[in-house]
Amino acid sequence: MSILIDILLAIIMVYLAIQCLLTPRLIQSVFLFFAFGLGLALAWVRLGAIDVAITEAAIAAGFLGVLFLDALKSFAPKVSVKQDNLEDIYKLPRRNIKSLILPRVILVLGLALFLFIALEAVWMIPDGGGLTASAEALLPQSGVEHPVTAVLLNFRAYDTWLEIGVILLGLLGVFVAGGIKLYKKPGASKPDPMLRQVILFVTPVLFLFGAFLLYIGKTGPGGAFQAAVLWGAIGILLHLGGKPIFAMIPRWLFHLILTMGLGFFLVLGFLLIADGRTLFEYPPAYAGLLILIIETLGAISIAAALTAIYANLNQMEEETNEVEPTT
Amino acid sequence: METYQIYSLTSAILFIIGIGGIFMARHFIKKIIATVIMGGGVFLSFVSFAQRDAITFADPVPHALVITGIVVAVASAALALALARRIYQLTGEETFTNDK
Amino acid sequence: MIHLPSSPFPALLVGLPILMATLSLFFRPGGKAAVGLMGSILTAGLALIAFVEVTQRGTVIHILGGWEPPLGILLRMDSLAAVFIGMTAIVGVFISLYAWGYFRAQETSAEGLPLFWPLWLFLWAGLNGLFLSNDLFNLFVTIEVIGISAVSLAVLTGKTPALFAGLRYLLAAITGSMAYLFGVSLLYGSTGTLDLGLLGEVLEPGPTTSFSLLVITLGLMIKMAGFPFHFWLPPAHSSAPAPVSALLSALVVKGAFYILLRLWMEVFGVSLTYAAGQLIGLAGAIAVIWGSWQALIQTSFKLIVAHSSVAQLGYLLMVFPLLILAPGVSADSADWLSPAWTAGIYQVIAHAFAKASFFLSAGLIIMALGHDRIESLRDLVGNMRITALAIGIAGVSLIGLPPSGGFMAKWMLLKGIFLSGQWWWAPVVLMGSLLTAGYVFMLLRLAFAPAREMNTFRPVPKSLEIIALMLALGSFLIVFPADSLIQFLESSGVFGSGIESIIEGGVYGND
Amino acid sequence: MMIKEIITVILIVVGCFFFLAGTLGVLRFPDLFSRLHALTKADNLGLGFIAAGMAVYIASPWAALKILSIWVFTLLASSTSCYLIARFQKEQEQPENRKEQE
Repeated sequence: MSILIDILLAIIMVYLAIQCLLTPRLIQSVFLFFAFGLGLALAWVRLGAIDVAITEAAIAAGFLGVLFLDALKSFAPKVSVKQDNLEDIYKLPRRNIKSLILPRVILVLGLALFLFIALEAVWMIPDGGGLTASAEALLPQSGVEHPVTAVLLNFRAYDTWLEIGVILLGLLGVFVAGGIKLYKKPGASKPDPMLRQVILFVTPVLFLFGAFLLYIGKTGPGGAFQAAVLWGAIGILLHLGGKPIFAMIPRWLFHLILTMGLGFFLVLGFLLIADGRTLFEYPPAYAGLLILIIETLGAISIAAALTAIYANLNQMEEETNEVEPTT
Repeated sequence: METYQIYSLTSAILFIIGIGGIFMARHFIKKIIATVIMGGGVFLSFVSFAQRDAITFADPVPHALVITGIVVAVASAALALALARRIYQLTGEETFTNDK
Repeated sequence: MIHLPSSPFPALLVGLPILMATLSLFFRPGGKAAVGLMGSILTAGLALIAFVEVTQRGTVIHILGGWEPPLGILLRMDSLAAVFIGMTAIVGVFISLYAWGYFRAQETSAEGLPLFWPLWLFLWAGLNGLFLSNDLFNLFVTIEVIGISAVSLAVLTGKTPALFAGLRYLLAAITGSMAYLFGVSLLYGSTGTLDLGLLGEVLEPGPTTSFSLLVITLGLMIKMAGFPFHFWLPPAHSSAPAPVSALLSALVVKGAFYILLRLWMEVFGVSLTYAAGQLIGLAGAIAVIWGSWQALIQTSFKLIVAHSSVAQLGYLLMVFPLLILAPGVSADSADWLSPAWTAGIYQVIAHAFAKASFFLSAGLIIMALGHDRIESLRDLVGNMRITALAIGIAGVSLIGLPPSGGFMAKWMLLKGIFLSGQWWWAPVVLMGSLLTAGYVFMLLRLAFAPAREMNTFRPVPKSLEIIALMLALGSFLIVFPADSLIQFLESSGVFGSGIESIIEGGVYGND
Repeated sequence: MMIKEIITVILIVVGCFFFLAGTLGVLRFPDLFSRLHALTKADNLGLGFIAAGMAVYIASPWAALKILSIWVFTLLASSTSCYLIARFQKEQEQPENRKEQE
């Protein structure tokens, strides 16, 4: 019975993935992407990866989905006008479409062959045994009780540190691509009163829930990344509600918030090296506390970076397109 | 057939769908979505092996790797989206129509 | 279990550039450049100290967090990593000095331009991290750091062609790293370890291993623009600002080559086949011929140089077939293996110096002329003597004329080719050199030709010209320590004595 | 024990019915407003029934509180977004009216 659920879920995911790429309308594509993300999150739950499920739902389906949705604002109108005419969407004269058929057939056949080998490779995989036993043996020394948090912030803290750096890099890249636009002109758009009230109510709840997720990460599913997305959601909501928080604080403070997760992690690592240890080798007595501090600062930094990425993308077109004042 | 095998086979299928999408989809946004689907397939294979290797709990290492990987993939996708929107804003192009 | 000396340098080599990068964010544009330049010089100094440490103490390691593999991550600085880090340091510091002057001399200031410094320091940290990494997943994170910072740098000008090229580059990079990661997942699933050393010991041949080899190789070939995945390279490299083009061409693509070399030699030894080697060699051979031919027919200087990169990277791919002898052919391993892979390393270093010099010169020409169409290069010698000299010297190294670094690389490659009995690669090497000579001499002929009309060369800073010249000279100077460098490379024990002994002995010096 | 499970099953079946009705409404109703109506009202009711069923099944006050908060926040989110979508649509449909108001 339960295996039927898994098979059904697998079929749904494959269908959604294919449909998401084949549908001619961009808006359908984006919404199917949301559905695909949620299907994937369900698959993580079925596989017992609750941490991954929360991360997937929050960052991959949630945050990235919001970015895609926001992109529709600029892309979708044009596509929807032309949707009834396939050739216009592809922007190619008919003979070009015909000349594309042969390479496509070859590509599809190649992919089918590739799929066959991939399936064989996955099916025939020897059982390597994984690292569950060694993680379990060393868990008491890690300072936390939840194995995934122990791996993320202690056993493989180096990867996690670099990853916080990658998010910061992503933001820098977005700055390079779109110009640094954190500042939404105040009064440019007046948010709806009801939206403002809801934001006012939801913000503290989101904050508390984020803090809960962060704290619970020590013993169960949850942790810095999941908390960061919730806190990032606060920033995004405030941005939408006409209160862009980074426009209200000085630039140096923004940079401090942005870099403190990465910076504290690194400075701590350097201090540990100066103490004769290796990078990120916490003294066992303080490991739990240090991990909590790193997680908190890291979550705030990631939340700030996510907010800034959204704010920047959201205002991508504002140089040319004047925002219409809504009353 | 074990539960993990359903998902590891699905992971290979999603991986191939993603690759196909990157090459065959024309619109920037769809290409970016295809990369995310491809990533989803890769992460699914990690987690399916983690479930296979469970003792008292599922193997935490792949879980941690996948969390890291998802965040990294989202950062790259966000950058790609920024580039695509900037291109659209400057030129009105939404596909790689010619060699630019 | 692990008997190698520990050292803090590997961790510092990754940490310091990131520390300086985050610090530089706090400053205004002028300050960013100052902090960035200081960070580059500090990192280069640290890299050289670490290099010296490795020459004296041998391979050093840094066990991150004190957790030994397979659960933890280990940074390993052996002689191969030390050589790559040293190369990055020398080329990187010259390019940093050039960038300092170059961005100051720019009239238009795009908003993102000062972000060059934090992005470049992140890129440097990613490269150092990649060379030091000994963990499959950590390698993925470092190539993502490199990929995202490289794409951001490539679109720094914010102009439309750069954005198109950047998006193409980014999509190719994501595809490549995801393919790589799928292979990593299968390897982890079938062995339960991510550590390169342990993996090489426990990996067994089978369909899963072969498929991981396939996807990892394909993914990394996309990343290093190996034929037929080279499509993203020429537009991305030619539309970036000059210092960035130099970084991308000289350093970034070498990262993927480094991983590929390490994995083929250390991990996949058991499942490599003769045919796999020949296939990747064929891709390299086509890249050499096709890239050189394309370079010959381009009309803009930067596009010539970018297509030349495709060709020069093809030589790197031609190293791989030489690592695997045909079935039934036997050769004394010390004889053929050493010239084959040291040729690859020499090609990497010589190309890094020469290509960096080329791109920096291209930046100066654009600065002087406002564009880089080659017909305007007439009378370059009369107007920009030092730049013309730099182009000439770097060009000689690219062609592979003695006594340049490029000559060393090609000579050793030919030696490896004949010792391994795979003579059919030799004509490709010679043909590539001939075509390279074609476009280099075409450039030089124009540079010496008398001006047809009045070309207006705006004056450019002499110091920048000298930097380009020094890099070009560097591609010659690397010949002199060749013997000791090769000896040093072989001392790592990773490649020196053939694939079999690696599998038997492991890489940590344990039994 | 049996009674608890029977109540759970009944509540979840009722919840599924409302979900089905809501989905049918989204697919079949002619315009955006009636679709929104179907989506937010019927689906939230369906979710409420399913949440109630789950709460009965788990039968722990702490879990029940968590499930209740899930429902409350979903209600909040869907009603807000329903309102915003409807308002946006209304503004799109009557640009002339809006100009007159200004």
